[in-house]
Amino acid sequence: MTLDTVKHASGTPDVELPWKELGLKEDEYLRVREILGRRPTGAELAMYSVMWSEHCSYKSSKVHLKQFGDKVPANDAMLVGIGENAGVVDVGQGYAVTFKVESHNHPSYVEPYQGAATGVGGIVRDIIAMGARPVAVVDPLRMGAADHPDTRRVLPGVVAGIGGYGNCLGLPNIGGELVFDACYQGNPLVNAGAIGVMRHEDIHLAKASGPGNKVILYGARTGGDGIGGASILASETFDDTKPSKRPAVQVGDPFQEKLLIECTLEAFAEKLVVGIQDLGAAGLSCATSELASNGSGGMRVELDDVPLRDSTLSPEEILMSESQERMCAVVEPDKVDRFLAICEKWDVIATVVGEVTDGDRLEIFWHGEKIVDVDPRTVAHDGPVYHRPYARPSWQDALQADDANKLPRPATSAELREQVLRLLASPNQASKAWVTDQYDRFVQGNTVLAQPEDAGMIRVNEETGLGVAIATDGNGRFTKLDPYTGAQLALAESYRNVAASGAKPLAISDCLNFGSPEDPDVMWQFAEAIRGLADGCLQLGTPVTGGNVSLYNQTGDAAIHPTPVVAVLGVIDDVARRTPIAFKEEGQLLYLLGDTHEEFGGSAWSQVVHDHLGGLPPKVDLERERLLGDILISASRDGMIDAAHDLSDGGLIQSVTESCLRGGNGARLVVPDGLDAFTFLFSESAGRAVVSVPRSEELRFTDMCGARGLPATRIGVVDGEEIEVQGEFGIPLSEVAEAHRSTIPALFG
Amino acid sequence: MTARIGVVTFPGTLDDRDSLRAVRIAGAEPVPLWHRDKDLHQVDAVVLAGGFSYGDYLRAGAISRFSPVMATVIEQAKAGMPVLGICNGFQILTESHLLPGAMLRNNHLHFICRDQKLRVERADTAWTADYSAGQEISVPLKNIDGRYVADERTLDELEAEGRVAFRYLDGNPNGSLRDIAGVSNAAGNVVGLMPHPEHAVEPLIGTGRTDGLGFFTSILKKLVSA
Amino acid sequence: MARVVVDVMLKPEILDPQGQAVQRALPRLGFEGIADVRQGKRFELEVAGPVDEAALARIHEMAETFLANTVIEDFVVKVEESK
Amino acid sequence: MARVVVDVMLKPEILDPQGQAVQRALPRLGFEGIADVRQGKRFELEVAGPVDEAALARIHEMAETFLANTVIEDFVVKVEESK
Ligand SMILES: Nc1ncnc2c1ncn2[C@@H]1O[C@H](COP(=O)(O)OP(=O)(O)O)[C@@H](O)[C@H]1O
Ligand SMILES: [Mg+2]
Repeated sequence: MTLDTVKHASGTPDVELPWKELGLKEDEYLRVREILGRRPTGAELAMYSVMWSEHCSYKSSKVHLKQFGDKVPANDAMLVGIGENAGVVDVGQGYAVTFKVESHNHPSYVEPYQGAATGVGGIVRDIIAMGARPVAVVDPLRMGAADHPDTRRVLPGVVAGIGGYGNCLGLPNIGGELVFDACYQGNPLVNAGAIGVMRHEDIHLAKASGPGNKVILYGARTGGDGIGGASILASETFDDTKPSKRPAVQVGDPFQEKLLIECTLEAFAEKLVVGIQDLGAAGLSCATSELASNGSGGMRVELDDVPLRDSTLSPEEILMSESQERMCAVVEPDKVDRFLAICEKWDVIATVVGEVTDGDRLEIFWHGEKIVDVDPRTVAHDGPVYHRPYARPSWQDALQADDANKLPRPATSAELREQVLRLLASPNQASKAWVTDQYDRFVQGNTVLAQPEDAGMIRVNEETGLGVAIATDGNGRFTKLDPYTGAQLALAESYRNVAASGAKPLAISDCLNFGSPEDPDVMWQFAEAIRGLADGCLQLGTPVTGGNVSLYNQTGDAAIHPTPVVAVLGVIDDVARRTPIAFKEEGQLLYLLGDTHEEFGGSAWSQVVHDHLGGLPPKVDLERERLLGDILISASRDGMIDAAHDLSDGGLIQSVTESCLRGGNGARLVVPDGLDAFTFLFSESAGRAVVSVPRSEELRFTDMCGARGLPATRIGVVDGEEIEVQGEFGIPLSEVAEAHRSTIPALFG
Repeated sequence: MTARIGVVTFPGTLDDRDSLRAVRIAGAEPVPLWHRDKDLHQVDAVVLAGGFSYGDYLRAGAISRFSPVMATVIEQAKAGMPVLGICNGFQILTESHLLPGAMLRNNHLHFICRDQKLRVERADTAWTADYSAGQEISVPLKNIDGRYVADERTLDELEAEGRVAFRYLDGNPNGSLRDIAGVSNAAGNVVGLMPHPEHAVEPLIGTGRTDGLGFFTSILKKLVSA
Repeated sequence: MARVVVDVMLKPEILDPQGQAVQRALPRLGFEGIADVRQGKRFELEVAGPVDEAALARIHEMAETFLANTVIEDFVVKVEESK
Repeated sequence: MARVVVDVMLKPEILDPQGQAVQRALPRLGFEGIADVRQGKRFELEVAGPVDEAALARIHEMAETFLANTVIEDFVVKVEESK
């Protein structure tokens, strides 16, 4: 067994390397050889193969993602944009906020608890790496059919994992989603988002500059977990007496991560850190090559100094290991002692593993021999770029022609009443309290709003009341019917949710979950969704600060519904004026804002009552969304409304029910002129919200809506112990509550 | 002169900053204490805050109990210093045998986070004097190891001596025996409970109630008048 | 290096919802005939020195004061042949 | 009634934060000389019928599909004399 050093590689050009097994294509391998001017060493091959993977290099998505950069709206709030660990926006009063959503879909299917837990761990490290204190998490989830036995395995494990990790970190969970659809059966989507807060001057970047500065690896020891392909290399290059099949699933240690947060923030506070990077996918390969390529010089790393959990690991495995709860900091030499002392205080292992050099190479040594000698940019930034073919699917027209508006509608009031209850009790529309009650939403003592509110809201400054709000939304059914519109609807809904809480939407992050990019149908969905999202952001003035792409969510030939999830971040100057969803005051007037059309394509009604997906999704009018948002924010600022709830899946009856249950009050509704009861209750037209207006404010409020051209229709009053639709039916609140709350516990409790 | 109330931070403590804030809002002087430091820095009372100290590995509170700061807290508590254990703090107090019984995994096996109604059974401990006996309050509950157990004899003793300080109302959230949410020691200076009064001290935040503030005003009054 | 195992189980009179959850799930998965399930903890300690009586006494004490909470749990200490 | 025990331990290469936390605490408590601690689960199953080969095979399957997640855990099935 010889060590595959750079020297050895130069002298043995014809040695066959397992590039194929590591997932590289032949032309990619040839490019590596061309870049290096020789064959790569095993360690170099390991680095290129993980860094050039779809997950790390965005090779299929890059050409489309570019639009987010090309169509940036004018927005003074952007401080750090796409490309860093997470984007940063200015929220005023000297504060900056960083937020991002990421996917951990596949690991969560294999090992639901640990997969989901480490998903939270990973996104939180991205936030710390920007210099921020994490203040909240959110978890948009998509699962297979609610009554499928495997969903019973996956969902409880995922929820326990997200809770187990987030609760133990002390991060309030303030929002998310839970959607069931058979299309996610073999590919559940576990997306996790996090928000962090810092002062402007504390923003940190993943950058190694200043020759002589030390590279410190700190956190957990490196073990053999998460090494996808490295074991192949290891078994080719080394003896096979050691554990050869390294698990692809990692076990998280939230306690270790909590210490990592505290010690990192303490080091930031003392200004000890020049550059910082978390270790996530591709582990040390990623951290070293990105730090070095973003900086001015090169980097030299002694791999022998990496603290190991398993002494049998090969250098390739150390470079590829995805052991959790590790970070890498660049620190000036005279500050190293202080940095190490802070780590010691928090019982965190920290080791100097290298230093920044004045060259431009990333050099890695093992047992005194050089095993990596590369230009770090070629690893981190110059990965392959694919222009994958795409084309509108042949079935798209037929799908859109299968009009949901033509489905048979309830013929009698009794039937309408029955369908209302059936919808409210359906897994997608039912209360998600069984899930969210497993998450700590109170920790840190700054939670102003959390589930089941439209948006989560966190107080940032105790004295001034400055706060931030976040909502995540996505509708795979709409996006399947029309990807361009579906993506914009996700954006619109999330924007609307934030505005309904009283906060002003500022910027977005996204998590784009799609099938295989090698399928032109999927690639078209992807291209269209990005185009829609980028156009939408330009129009709404909310730049994309960053995000995540998850491809290959596919079982055999069947891709999931294209599912872009959008997280909108908003700011509120004083959380005291936040608008909750609860109808708390009897006698207040209910107004419906926006226009209602016959729009049932992709609706919850079409799914629950007819198991149907076809037609066109609701129309999007982003100017209307913006106007609605402005009105909701003004109304909150001027104290004109006491409650607001956006309308989305399930339509008006869904929102009114949620607000009634939250407030413990009933409502009497009147079907407005020009609408039939069915359309009034179930249509999913976008750009709408329902608000509760004190009688004393009615005139002022309607005048404002009238003056600004937003249709506001009085639809009823908060009153009594039942939800009554005049001339149609009444349902006691207790019956509604039972229908709405018992479904999920009955399935998963 | 106001009272100095210490809040201990162990590795993995989460609600320390919230407890410090609650102390401040009540008008006392909050003093952060560190687990490795035996010195209590002249505090008049100590709060052991919630969280997952040492990840709650092994058992909740089992590892923290052996920290340097706890050696002093145990000694001082026995000498009469007021100590309040909230959630993880309560678990540490039972592991330290300052309070009887033990905490186990909730009977439904899930973490549970909700607004929880309680009855304050004892309004004459150091931490509950601002309540009246029998008063009903609502404060957040959030834990996975919140099931209070003790043997029958201990439970009978606790009842007989009136040391069940808080009881769950409107449904037992975790299978705690006799609906016990919190207990006190015989002297009434050491009190532990699973729900989180420190999360219910500001009208805008959390559940929007301030039912938990009484814990902190109780101790402040007691210390200032002493 | 010798291995000492400490098994910690809830006392019989204490409710064990984890064991019960397992037991309740078994018939659903097609496993019949299991009358009771209890779930406990197993600690595997690798002992550096010789596992003599003094060492075992120390481990016993460690189990009693630390690994188990004897208010609710029983424990057993066993020496395993090392592999 | 016979007792069958299933011990489930994390695979050696998988991080065991619980075991590590215990191990790190030991020296502080004055227990030296423990080189490694791993923490796992112990299931005690009370079997209603005879513990013959068929029964053991079923329990083995139960352990493999349900009690352990073999992606990250190993398990051992043992018959204990009943008491
Ligand atoms: N997995 C989850 N984690 C946290 N909160 C969730 C989750 N699923 C749903 N929620 C919360 O439940 C509420 C209702 O969800 P949803 O109906 O998706 O909201 P909306 O339709 O307004 O976007 C929201 O407050 C949402 O944040
Ligand atoms: Mg909403």
